[in-house]
Amino acid sequence: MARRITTTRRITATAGGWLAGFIIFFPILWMVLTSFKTELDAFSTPPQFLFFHWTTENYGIVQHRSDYIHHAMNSIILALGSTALGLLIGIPAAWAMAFAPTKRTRSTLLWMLSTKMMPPVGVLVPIYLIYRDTGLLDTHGGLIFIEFMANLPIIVWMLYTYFKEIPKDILEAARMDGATIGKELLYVLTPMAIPGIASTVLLNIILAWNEAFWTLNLTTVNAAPLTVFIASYSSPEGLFWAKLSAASTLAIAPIMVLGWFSQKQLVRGLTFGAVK
Amino acid sequence: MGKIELVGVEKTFGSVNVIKDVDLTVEDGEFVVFVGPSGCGKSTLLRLIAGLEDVTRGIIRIDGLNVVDLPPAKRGLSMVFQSYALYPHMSVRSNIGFGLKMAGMPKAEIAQKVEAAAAVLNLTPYLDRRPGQLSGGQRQRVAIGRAIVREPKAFLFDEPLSNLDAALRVNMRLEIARLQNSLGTTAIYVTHDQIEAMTLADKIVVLNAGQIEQVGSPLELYEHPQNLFVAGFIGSPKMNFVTGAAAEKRGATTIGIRPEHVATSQTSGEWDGVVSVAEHVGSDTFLYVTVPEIGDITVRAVGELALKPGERVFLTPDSTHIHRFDRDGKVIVQ
Amino acid sequence: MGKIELVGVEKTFGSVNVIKDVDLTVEDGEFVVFVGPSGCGKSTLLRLIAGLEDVTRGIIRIDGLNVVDLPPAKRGLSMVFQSYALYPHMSVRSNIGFGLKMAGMPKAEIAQKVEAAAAVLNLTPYLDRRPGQLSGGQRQRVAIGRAIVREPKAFLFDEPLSNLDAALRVNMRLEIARLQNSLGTTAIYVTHDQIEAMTLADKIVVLNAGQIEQVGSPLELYEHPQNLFVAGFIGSPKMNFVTGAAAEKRGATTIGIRPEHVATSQTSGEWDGVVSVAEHVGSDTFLYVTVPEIGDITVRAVGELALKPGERVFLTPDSTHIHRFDRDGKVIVQ
Amino acid sequence: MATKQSTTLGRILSAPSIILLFLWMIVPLAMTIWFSLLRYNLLDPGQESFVGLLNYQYFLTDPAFFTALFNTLILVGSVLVITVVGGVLLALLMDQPILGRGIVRLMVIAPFFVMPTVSALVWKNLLMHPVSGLFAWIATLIGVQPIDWFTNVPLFSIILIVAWQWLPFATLILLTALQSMDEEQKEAAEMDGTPALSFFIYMTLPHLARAITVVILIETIFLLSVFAEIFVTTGGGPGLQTTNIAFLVYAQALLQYDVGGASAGGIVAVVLANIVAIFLVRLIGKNLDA
Amino acid sequence: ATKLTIATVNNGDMVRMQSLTDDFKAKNPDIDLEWVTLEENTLRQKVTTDIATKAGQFDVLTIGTYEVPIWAKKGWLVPLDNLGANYDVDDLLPPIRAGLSLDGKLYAAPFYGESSMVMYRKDLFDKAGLKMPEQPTWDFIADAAKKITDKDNGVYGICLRGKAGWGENMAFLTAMSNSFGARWFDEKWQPQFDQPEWKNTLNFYVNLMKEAGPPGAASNGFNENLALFNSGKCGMWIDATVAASFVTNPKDSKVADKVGFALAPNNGLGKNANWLWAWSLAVPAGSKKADAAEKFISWATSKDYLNLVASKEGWANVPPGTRASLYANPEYQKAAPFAKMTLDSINSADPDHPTVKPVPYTGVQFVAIPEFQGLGTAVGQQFSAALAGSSTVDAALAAAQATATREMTKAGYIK
Ligand SMILES: Nc1ncnc2c1ncn2[C@@H]1O[C@H](COP(=O)(O)OP(=O)(O)OP(=O)(O)O)[C@@H](O)[C@H]1O
Ligand SMILES: Nc1ncnc2c1ncn2[C@@H]1O[C@H](COP(=O)(O)OP(=O)(O)OP(=O)(O)O)[C@@H](O)[C@H]1O
Ligand SMILES: [Mg+2]
Ligand SMILES: [Mg+2]
Repeated sequence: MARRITTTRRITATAGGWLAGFIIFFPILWMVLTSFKTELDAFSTPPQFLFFHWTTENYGIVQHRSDYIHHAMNSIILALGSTALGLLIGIPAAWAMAFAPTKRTRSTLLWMLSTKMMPPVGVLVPIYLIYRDTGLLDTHGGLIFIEFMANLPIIVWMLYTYFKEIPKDILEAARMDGATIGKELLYVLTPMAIPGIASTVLLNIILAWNEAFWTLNLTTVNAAPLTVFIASYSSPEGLFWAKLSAASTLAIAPIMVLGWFSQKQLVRGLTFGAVK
Repeated sequence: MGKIELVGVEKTFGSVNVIKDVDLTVEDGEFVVFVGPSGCGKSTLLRLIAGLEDVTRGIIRIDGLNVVDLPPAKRGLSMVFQSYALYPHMSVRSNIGFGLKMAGMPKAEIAQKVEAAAAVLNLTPYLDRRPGQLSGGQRQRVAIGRAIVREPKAFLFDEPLSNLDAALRVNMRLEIARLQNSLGTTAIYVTHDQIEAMTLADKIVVLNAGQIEQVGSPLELYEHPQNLFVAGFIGSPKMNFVTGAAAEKRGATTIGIRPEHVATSQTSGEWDGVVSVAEHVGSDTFLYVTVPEIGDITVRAVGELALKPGERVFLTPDSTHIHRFDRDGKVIVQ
Repeated sequence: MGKIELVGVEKTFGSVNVIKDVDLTVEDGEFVVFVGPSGCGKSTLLRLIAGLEDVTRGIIRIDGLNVVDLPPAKRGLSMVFQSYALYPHMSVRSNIGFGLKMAGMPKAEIAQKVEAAAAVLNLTPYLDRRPGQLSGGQRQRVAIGRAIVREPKAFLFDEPLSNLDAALRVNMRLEIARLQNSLGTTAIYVTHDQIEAMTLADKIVVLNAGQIEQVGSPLELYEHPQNLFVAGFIGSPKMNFVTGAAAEKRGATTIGIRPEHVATSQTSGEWDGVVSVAEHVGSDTFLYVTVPEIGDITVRAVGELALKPGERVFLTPDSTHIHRFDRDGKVIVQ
Repeated sequence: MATKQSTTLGRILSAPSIILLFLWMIVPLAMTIWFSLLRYNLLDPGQESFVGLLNYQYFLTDPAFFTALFNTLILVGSVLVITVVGGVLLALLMDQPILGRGIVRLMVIAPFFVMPTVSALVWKNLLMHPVSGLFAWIATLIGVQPIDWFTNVPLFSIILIVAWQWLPFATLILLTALQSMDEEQKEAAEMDGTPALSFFIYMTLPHLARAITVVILIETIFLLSVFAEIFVTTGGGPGLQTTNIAFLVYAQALLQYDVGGASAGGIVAVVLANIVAIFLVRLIGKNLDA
Repeated sequence: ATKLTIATVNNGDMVRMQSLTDDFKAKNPDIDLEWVTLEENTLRQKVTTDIATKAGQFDVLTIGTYEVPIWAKKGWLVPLDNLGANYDVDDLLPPIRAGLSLDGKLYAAPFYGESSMVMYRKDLFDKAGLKMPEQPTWDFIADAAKKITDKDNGVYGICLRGKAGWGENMAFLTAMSNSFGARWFDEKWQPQFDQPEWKNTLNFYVNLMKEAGPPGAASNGFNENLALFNSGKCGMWIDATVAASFVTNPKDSKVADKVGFALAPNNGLGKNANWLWAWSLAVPAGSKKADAAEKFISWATSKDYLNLVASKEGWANVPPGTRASLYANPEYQKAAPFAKMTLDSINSADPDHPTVKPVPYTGVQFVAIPEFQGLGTAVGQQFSAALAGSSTVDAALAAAQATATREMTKAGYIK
């Protein structure tokens, strides 16, 4: 297929691609633009695209009003913590399923996924009561645990599909070399699966970062992440669009930057073994 | 020391019996090659010895000790895989030294042994590269380095050369032969390449459908195949088989004659046929001759023979090299 | 009809000149094989002819018509890929018929042509399977079926057999030869397998670093290589090259002598050496002999020769088969 | 590697996650089942009494239930269709020789990183608002009546927002699948003279089948519990037009604080989800194995 | 130091309070404050779950007039007996105080109070030759709305809430229905949506909005209408009195200098269509920090706090609607043109007798029973469907009646 690509084709494709990309990105762009407007400009018609009075006062207000850093730190702790825990438990499980499969492996995997089908609100009260009695409400540990549980099926599945791509010869070679299973996991499998693990990590960070039900309902102050931060800007009384836009921009900025920088990894991992 | 004995070894996957009651003794220092058609169980047998699979029944003894319940690492064997199975994230040095590290050998000693192995295999300049930065042949040498550095009781090779191109294959074959010779370590080698088997083996084991058809030195197998299967399997091009009158005349159900043992003539001979294809490969010419009532016969003739397809030719089998088989395919000993 | 002419064809990838000013004529019905070391541009040249790559410079004529600006489909050629490139989700039938369907042929006619092609290739029982359910050889046959059903002006093959095992390779080689013979269609075939090239080709094109080294029939190349490269490349085992005194004595910088043209003797001969390895492959024995001041010489001797490593042996090159080369590696014609 | 040892080890190593997930499933589930048999209002603590299947009876005979069920299926189905079709088209586009492809890809991925609440608010207020939204302005610009999104096509509006969030996911997976297509196969088709459309139908689509399966499976799991977008934009209305099962359960749990009713609803949702799951696995299971 | 965790809603006055706590800290160095600021619905969920399960995560709760009587009755709140000597409980506006008391005891201190009223565009009225009476009737409102509607120029006569929700459209419609003589339940808790009063209310509302309302009304809540009004799209808007300070703030509003105020309309039946709400601070029962909590509440709802805000941010930004003394303050009257109207609106609401006909419940724009949130939302969905035109008024009422009967039966009110 290395035939000459005609200029027309390149131009059409470029125009089409940019148009599509722009349309899809537009809501976010618009949000970011809005965050630099005054509340009055934010809903004025006709809409102001670029020639409005640019102001950073919304960011000032947001910063002044709530502790962005505190919430962002909590989001980071939550995302990293739940992912780390997920890897710790998920890697051995995925290893077992990929390299020592039994007849039930497939159904186990599907069962794991099916645990994600319960609407969280349906089990809120039981979980809340358990958390209350174990003192886990509004603790990092409690939140990390619940996000970990919510994402574990995805972690195991992703790692599983990724591990299956690793030639089992290599693990056998390690075994012939006298490695125990632990060492095999540590020295051979994990380093080889770094790209897959990286993408698993990424996806889970994104999922944990954006999860808004448990984070809102099980935290108050100490462990409250950015979803809570956002929730304090969608006020039912008062004008809030520009401020909300500013807060939202702040809330998604870290994950967006992370995602953009590592999109290659993300793309790989997201495929869930769909691509051979 | 490295004597390996298999007694009544069986292996079933699910309900399929893949290895059927195999008895085999590999003497210390011997180079044994398993050959057989694809799917006959060569790899499986090797992996049973390695401990990568559990035997279903039977005993495997290494130096007299039954190892069926030992994990691979405890059997003291090294394996070279078809895919090399190098650790892609480790340098050549770490690849070779990994087994020693796992055995808890001190670093200095590992370094020294790795250097020594690398020197033997001409890998010294590449010690700090990753496998991905090596050529196929170099990778294969790393895999071998990994095997020898542990000074195992025996080497196990599973088609180690099949991923190399023809020229490299010849070189590596020679290297493996030299190495095993100088180390004197027992080796079991799986291949489906005729030439490899013939040139490397002290002893060839011909497997078919999970059973041993014949065990013997390469020339024994070439000269005295005990049944049709081995006769057809060993030798290239394949032995010609003739049934019917020509065989009965010699008191057999089937007779076999190798292409190199058929004489051609343009004037007279036992069989009278027409050349269908003539392959000139420089040094030799292979003729595919259609003989009425006998069938297609392959003949290896001298290189410069100028026969063209469609020409008539007379063939005469060399009677001292005719193999006779009975109805069950067993050889008839005169 | 299917005459293909290349005039001054060049191809550059970025700044790398991969094909350098190639002129070549393939006559109608001819079977031409491209050989050469890996990376020399064989595939690229084939793909230029197919139209899968654009030429950087030069003209490609098919039946007199310059096709460099035509898309592949319009050139009337069929290609068989190394990986077979079958459509995995289609049945064998649809795979073979796909090109015809794309050409808008009526269904009934397609069905009939597919059946015919399948019959020729013994694929009839498998017509409704998917490629994934076929063995390697069967897949290869489907790929060939896909090529022949379109009745192209020429077949293009890019290492079509390299994914098959040795035994199958021999069979498929014969099948391709027969098929091309009976159809009489022009064929261009890329391989790096000696034997394939020698046995299939009417004409071999030896490529090296994007240039044609020599064009000729297999025997021409075997008997009269025009330079060191071709001499070393054609023939297996490789020709022995000797420089120094032994060459000067014959008025050349280098002389070449094929392993099959060296006579052995245990009593006397021109060169006096020691056997380092002796490979017995039944029909032949290959000796690797170390001769002081000359180097390692490979010798092909008769099968039953009982020489062991370490034994002394005398060698004499057959003087009628000595090739002489000058300082630039060009052959010296007497 | 199928030795007894490794199988045993495999069991041991997968045990923690299986046990944890099992507990995570069974403990709340058991409690939920128990609660679903009680008259239990969070605002009336200490008044719990056993009522048998009454909560189920109420939940299932709720006129809202079937509408919600229907809406859930429509929502999931439409978003799947939009994201798969859109994803395929976008992936095809992104596979073209676009100048600055990296940046375009970044723009296309971006919605995946946005929290559901944020995107719902942005869409509702900044874009879709029939008076001050951008779409309304565009409509007036070209002289048509602005669409009153959440009044006239509420469910479609929700579908649009959710689809926007999931489109990048589908596009990415499909794009990767597309790029993994065998080069020689493409060339074979080229030699066969396949026109672009036929190539798409006969080559591309079948090649993407497995990737599409994965998109469907993963998205379904997440889409069954879409909630934030509805809550923020329409509150399930007008009427019941945008009420799905998750929202219905929400209303029971966090508006009525009727733990009994919500638990019954939750159990019903789980049963429904599993029916969908079984159906899905049937439909695509073999595709996943290959 | 004692650490108080305060759950609060993110409305402007509360947010302002957070920034003024230095004053409190200066006076109470041994008390630390920690804020959980959330959007109203989320806050209500969290606070309710917390108090109902006795999880005890909060020391001070921000709750409304809806929750206070219900929770007080359950004993979930601490009566505020120790607000300090100079707190002056009697200064609280009587309707507000009544809404926050049970059996004469105050269970929550009002932080700010609100009612609803008509906000209108004086310029548009002038142009149409209309004059807004101080106490308009619904007929006048409907008539005026139609007259000033100019859809071609994007001006709509009236903006009213339409988004489904017990605190959204149902707050407005319940208050409106009161003025039409309707009620949610009769004395036996039988739903009354099958009665003509409700039919009149809803017909009037739907017709009015169809003729003179903005598009998309069915998903408009307070904020959407605020944005519409501020950008000059609405001729009238009937909504919470707190909106007054937003619409008259030139920084946020394009029409700041053109806004007039009037009491919520009536139908001559003796009840106005206005509501009564107060965001209030309360202490959950069982809090171990009740003393500190009360100290804080006392500070935040005191007269001094009002003065503090006035001195820092100006009188216009003082939290309204809680104290009579504020409305007597001439400075405040000057700074807040809407002050009198707010006070009158609040005073005309009677949470204990909200309707024309007798009812078994309290609450003006809500029914103070725990089931109301769910029920109100379900009914609200039906009514928003009628507004959107996807259902008829009759069908919506029938559905509302059925739902209400079901829920009330399930909850055990109807035997
Ligand atoms: N893990 C397994 N489960 C089930 N069957 C298996 C397994 N491994 C191998 N087999 C079957 O056992 C038989 C022998 O396989 P084996 O790999 O030993 O053949 P082989 O002689 O090495 O063939 P090849 O030359 O193709 O490598 C085959 O029929 C194969 O399908
Ligand atoms: N698309 C490409 N872009 C850049 N370089 C290329 C491209 N395709 C081939 N080459 C280079 O052109 C040279 C010739 O490649 P080609 O594939 O024709 O070799 P070949 O003779 O077919 O080798 P092999 O026997 O390994 O298949 C190689 O050096 C290769 O790296
Ligand atoms: Mg094998
Ligand atoms: Mg090539």
